[in-house]
Amino acid sequence: MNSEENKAEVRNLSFYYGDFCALKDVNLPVMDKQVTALIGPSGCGKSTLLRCFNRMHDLYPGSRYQGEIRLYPDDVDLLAADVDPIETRLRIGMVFQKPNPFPKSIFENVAYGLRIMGERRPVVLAEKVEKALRDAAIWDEVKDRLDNLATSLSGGQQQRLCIARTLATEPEIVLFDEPTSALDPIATANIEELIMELRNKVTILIVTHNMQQAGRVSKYTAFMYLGELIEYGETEQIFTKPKKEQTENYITGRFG
Amino acid sequence: MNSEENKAEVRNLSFYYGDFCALKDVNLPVMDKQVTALIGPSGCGKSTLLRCFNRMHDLYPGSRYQGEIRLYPDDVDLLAADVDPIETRLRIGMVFQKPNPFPKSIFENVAYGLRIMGERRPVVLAEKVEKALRDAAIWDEVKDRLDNLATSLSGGQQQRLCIARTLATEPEIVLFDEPTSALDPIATANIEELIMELRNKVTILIVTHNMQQAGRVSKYTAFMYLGELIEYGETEQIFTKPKKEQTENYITGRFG
Amino acid sequence: MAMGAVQGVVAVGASLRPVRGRWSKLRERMVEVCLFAAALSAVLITAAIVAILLYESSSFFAHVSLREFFTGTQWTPLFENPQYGILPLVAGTLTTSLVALLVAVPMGTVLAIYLSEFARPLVREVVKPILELISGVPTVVFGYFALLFITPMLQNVMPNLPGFNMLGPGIVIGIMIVPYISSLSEDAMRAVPMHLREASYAMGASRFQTATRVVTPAALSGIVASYILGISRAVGETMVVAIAAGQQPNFTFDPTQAAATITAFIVQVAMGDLPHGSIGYQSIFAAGLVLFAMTMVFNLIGHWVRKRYREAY
Amino acid sequence: GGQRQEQVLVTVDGSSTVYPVTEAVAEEFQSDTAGTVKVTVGVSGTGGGFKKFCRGETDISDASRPILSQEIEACRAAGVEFIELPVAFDALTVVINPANTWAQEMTVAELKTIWSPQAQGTITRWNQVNPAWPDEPMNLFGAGADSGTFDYFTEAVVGKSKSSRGDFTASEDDNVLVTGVAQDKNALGFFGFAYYQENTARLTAVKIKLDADAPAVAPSAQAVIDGSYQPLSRPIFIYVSAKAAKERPEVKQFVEYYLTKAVPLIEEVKYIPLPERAYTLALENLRSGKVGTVFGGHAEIGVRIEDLLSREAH
Amino acid sequence: MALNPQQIQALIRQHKRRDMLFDILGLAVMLLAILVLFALFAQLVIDGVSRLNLDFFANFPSRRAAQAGILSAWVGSVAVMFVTALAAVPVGVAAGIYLEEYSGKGVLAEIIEINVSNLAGVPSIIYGLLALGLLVYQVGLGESILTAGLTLAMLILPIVIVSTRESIRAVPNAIREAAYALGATRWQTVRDHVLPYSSAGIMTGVIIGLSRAIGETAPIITIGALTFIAFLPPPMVTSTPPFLNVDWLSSPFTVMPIQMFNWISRPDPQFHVNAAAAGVVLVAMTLLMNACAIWLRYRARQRIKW
Ligand SMILES: Nc1ncnc2c1ncn2[C@@H]1O[C@H](COP(=O)(O)OP(=O)(O)OP(=O)(O)O)[C@@H](O)[C@H]1O
Ligand SMILES: Nc1ncnc2c1ncn2[C@@H]1O[C@H](COP(=O)(O)OP(=O)(O)OP(=O)(O)O)[C@@H](O)[C@H]1O
Ligand SMILES: [Mg+2]
Ligand SMILES: [Mg+2]
Repeated sequence: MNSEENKAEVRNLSFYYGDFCALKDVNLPVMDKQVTALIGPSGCGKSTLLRCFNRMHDLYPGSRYQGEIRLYPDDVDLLAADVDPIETRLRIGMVFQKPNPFPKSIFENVAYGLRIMGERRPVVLAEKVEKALRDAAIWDEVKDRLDNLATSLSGGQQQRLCIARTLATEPEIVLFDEPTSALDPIATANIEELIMELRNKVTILIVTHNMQQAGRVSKYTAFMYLGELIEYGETEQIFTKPKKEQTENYITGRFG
Repeated sequence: MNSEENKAEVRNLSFYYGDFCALKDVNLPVMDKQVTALIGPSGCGKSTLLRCFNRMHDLYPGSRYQGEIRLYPDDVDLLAADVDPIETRLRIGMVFQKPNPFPKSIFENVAYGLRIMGERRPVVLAEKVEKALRDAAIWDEVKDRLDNLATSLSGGQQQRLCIARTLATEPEIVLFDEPTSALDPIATANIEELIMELRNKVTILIVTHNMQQAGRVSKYTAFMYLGELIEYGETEQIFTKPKKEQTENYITGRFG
Repeated sequence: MAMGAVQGVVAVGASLRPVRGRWSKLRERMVEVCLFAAALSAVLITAAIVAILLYESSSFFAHVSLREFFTGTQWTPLFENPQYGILPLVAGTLTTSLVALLVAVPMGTVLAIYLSEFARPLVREVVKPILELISGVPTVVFGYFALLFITPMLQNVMPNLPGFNMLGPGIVIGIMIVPYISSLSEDAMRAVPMHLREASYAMGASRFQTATRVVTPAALSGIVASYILGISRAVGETMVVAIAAGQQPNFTFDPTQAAATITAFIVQVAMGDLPHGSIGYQSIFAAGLVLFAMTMVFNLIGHWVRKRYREAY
Repeated sequence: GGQRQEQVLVTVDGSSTVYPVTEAVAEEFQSDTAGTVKVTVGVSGTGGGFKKFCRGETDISDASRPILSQEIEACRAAGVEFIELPVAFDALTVVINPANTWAQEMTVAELKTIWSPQAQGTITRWNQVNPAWPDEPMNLFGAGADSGTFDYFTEAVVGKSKSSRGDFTASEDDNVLVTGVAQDKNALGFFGFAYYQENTARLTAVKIKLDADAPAVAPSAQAVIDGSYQPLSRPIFIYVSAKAAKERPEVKQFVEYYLTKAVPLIEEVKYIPLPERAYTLALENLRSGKVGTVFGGHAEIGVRIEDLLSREAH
Repeated sequence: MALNPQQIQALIRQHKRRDMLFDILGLAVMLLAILVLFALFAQLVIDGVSRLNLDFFANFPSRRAAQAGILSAWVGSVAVMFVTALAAVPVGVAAGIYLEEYSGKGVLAEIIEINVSNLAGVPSIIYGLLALGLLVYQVGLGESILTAGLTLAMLILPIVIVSTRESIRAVPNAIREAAYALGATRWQTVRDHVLPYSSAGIMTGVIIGLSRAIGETAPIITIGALTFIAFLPPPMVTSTPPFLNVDWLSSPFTVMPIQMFNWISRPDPQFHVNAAAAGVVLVAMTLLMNACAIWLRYRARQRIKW
């Protein structure tokens, strides 16, 4: 579809919650070091698709994948039975809709992923935690209280902390599932700014309800409807001259 | 503001959840037998204001009113300490965001409000239940299974049932708090149609997130922002030539 | 849609408001008073317990100085030359409880983590009620289980273990309170919101890491509360120790020794030939008072800890 | 309780030692009277039984020892007169583990050395009692400190009721003691004869010598009846409210039944019946309404059947 | 700190090993606990099965082990449970309602709450002492069915209160708001909605409480229950007016655990068979009650969906 490098590619992916088919034969490229936005009305399967990338569905019994998500440059299929979901998750980070810091100290929250990976040296930990917090643009706000409980932060700060936690382990892709919908407008603006800084450094896939947001932060946009991927393209094109009628209806606010 | 009759009027209303001031000095007329819409970004206090009308906040400790809501023609202050909130609620009905039928039979759901008022005669009950179900445009769908559990209905049917339940006691004002946001587009259209039929019969105050909806159903619109009532006027005027910049920003989708 | 002639409601305009009967308000009031009285019963029962224990033991304490009671190391209130030092009973109670906790806490915690994080939901739904059946087995049966099964088994390992000791009954009490601890801890762990687990798994953590580093710490106060309630249970357990611990008021913390606990003493006297009103008889109320105070301390700590965790996350 | 009920109810309470006998009689009585008279048998101990009895709450009190002066006083104060009726003999049995080969005979003096309060914490090995015995720990088991059995044992052996060392394993449940002694080679215990009878395979009964020169006597029905098992055999009683016996036919009926039908039942529950003459005498005392005790209000040790009969006759 | 593939594989192997170890450990503990329970029950059944026939349920206790039955004991247990339920359920449910629906966050509510959670952990023998001191001697109820029922009612009161509160809390606020919005009063809301929708949960709690009470030995021993009862309490219902008879409340009684304890402490080992059989019956009763509770919960989940 364009000449940039592919970081991942969804191929003929269908997904079932028990008998309910939540994704129908989805195909989607994810460009390296770019922001790709997933939009669509509520219940269309955006979160479901996003959570396939780090095999979150494996936590719940009764879900079933069909198809592939290939990860480049190594060209493995994330969904293959012989790929351990832990491996996938070590490589792909995720930020959730509701900020979900652990009820631990701010430092421990960010260090968690590093410890999981076996890092024990305090100096290295401290260094990497600081870097991650700086990357998430929250270092100045928390540097004096790294030992405080993360849950004592405001919602927006918590969300940035969660981003820092995710960035700390240097994932290749970061998934965002409506990262700002639980936040006030100021916090939202902060997070958006942060995402814009992160592009070109890391591959980002973001689900959002807010079309303005998608327009602001993403380079590519995919529109989904009732489990199907209706249209994919550069954000500008999707927003200005959508090819499909359903996309146009959605963009112009005729439903949802 | 205009020559129609006032059914109610909010006067200098401030409202506090504990220390948090959720409504700041709000003034709002509610026209008799018209639909008034409340719009505004999430968290601006729409629901809070709506719930003041039937003193729903009284159920939770720690909330505090300041100001008046006058109800006409009797010209009483709904918020006065000597007004029994139960009397207020007998006169002002409410339909909630999520359909919340009682897990009883369909008939009992609608009859409940009548029973509360002391109606015991089976014939009268049956009559009024039928009328309410007809008014709520759900009679045909449920007339053969009035004994079924209301929870076995679909979401849209449940919401219409809740409307029937509210209409059964012939309230003077009906409050709707985002009555369609949990519903699919078809059910939404049904409910909207219903609301349009109800106007001119009963006074309606509706909170909605969906500006298109507000435009379709309401005659008057009030725009709220951060607990303040920014602008009130005829819906058409608000949507086409808002007087305040904030309103315009919101209408044109520049925030939220 | 004018107001209809619904009974009890006057049409709009006719009067200022719909009439709500005085009776309705009165009934509300009466109901509330009744409900309040019922809620107060909990306070009344506590008060009654304290009052009865104090009342019945008051003449005991007129006879026995508090000092002797709390510092004496011999408890022979029924003998010719009575000694009223509660310490041996307290020591026995604490030792059996400690043994019980050493069994129940690790087992209960492992089980809770297993059921909450590892086992399939079906296993959990089946196993939990089965384990809770343990509370339905009459404790007398457990007493004999300790005496006739656990103790001889222990004697195979420790040939010098006497037939009556605190170890056997302690272990059995431990087994008895395992379901209690595991069930409450599991509830606490399951109350940990799924999004915290998701956060951990999304970082690439394994099940074990998620369970031990995120779920357990997050549920810690609930888990601790279950331990504390477990202590209360262990301290209050009666029939097992009465049967298998030897009812020998030794002032020792050595679990291989025979000993008596407060509960065992009370039930021994209650089953025995002692007449109401004698000082020996009142001694059970004095002992009961100590027992009540001990468990109350644990219960209050447990309550406080649980309250805190309700407010967390 | 309703009036209707009291008229057909006979309430018995008291000693756990006497309980099996009374229970057996009550069972037979109720089946013979086809349930028209109900009998309850409680166990609140000899002392507890008298307490209720003297408050007039029960009709009959089971007692494993004669009534004491303060109890007589309590009864008198409440206006309760009683008829004292011995019903059987019990023999306390001192038992050891079958693997114990050294202590099959013991003198009362040796028992006293073992059980007196001074022994607590000092006499802990067998050879401390008798140098001929091995240097092994001695583990003691006995009836709970508030049972009639304990009272009688301490009275008979130590010389003073309730005077005992405290460091022994006590239980109200004699099976627990049986198990304890049966599991432990170095154990010594005591309890009622019936429990020994049921467990002869697991326990050895110690032969008791009244003093160093006296013959060693094993507990048995014969030895109790001929008076040679001393001092650990004792009579057990029921005390009947004179008023109830006079005014309430069902009480009288029950007691008469007790005295005439008890012998096989007593043997069945492994106690030792009195000679036939004793029951005739008791029956006469009941019918004539002879109130009071023949024991003078204090515990007595080593009452032989002959003594008992002669006292009852007067 | 992106790891290279080898490191990742090593990490994953380590994780898997630990996960598996814990899985095995947890399974072992679970099986151990179940095994103990099963062994206990199996032992009881093996010991007692020879007595488990109809006569055992229809006979009064007897000095002859083979003829002895549990008629008076199970009738006594049922009668006591009846009193217990009758006393604990209304008070417990009312208290639960008060604490959830009425009381605010005041000091008084806090005091009540602390008391409830304290009572839940008070050893059962303390309730026995309370009953002995208060009901038997001060109030003078004697060693009757009423005393025992009230004692056990106090014992399970906290269980009933807590389960009531939990079931009530499970009723969504939306339902309450719906009722209030129609003009229902607090009591109407509770009576018409909150209580009916939570009744299965409440019943479950009550049954679990009763199943605990039915096996309690210590408090009943403390009261001094009679042990030889070869008759039944007077019937609750009579054929002549006023049809209800309360004499049974003051009747002497025995209950299953006491009967069992009595038999266990007999010298004749034949009685130990009876004790085991009684144990089986007792455990089966508990089992049955728990099964009822589970079934109720299941049915409620089926019927009431929000
Ligand atoms: N755990 C589940 N089990 C069954 N169905 C589910 C589950 N989670 C989601 N669904 C269904 O799958 C569909 C897609 O859900 P998904 O959460 O992916 O939607 P979404 O696009 O993220 O919506 P939203 O914008 O509301 O978050 C919906 O119809 C939803 O009801
Ligand atoms: N129970 C409460 N306690 C404290 N603050 C509350 C409570 N309910 C709402 N608020 C706060 O009051 C403000 C107004 O809330 P309200 O629910 O009225 O907003 P809204 O306009 O209805 O938003 P939405 O469109 O999301 O429903 C918000 O900031 C909210 O966080
Ligand atoms: Mg989503
Ligand atoms: Mg709202």
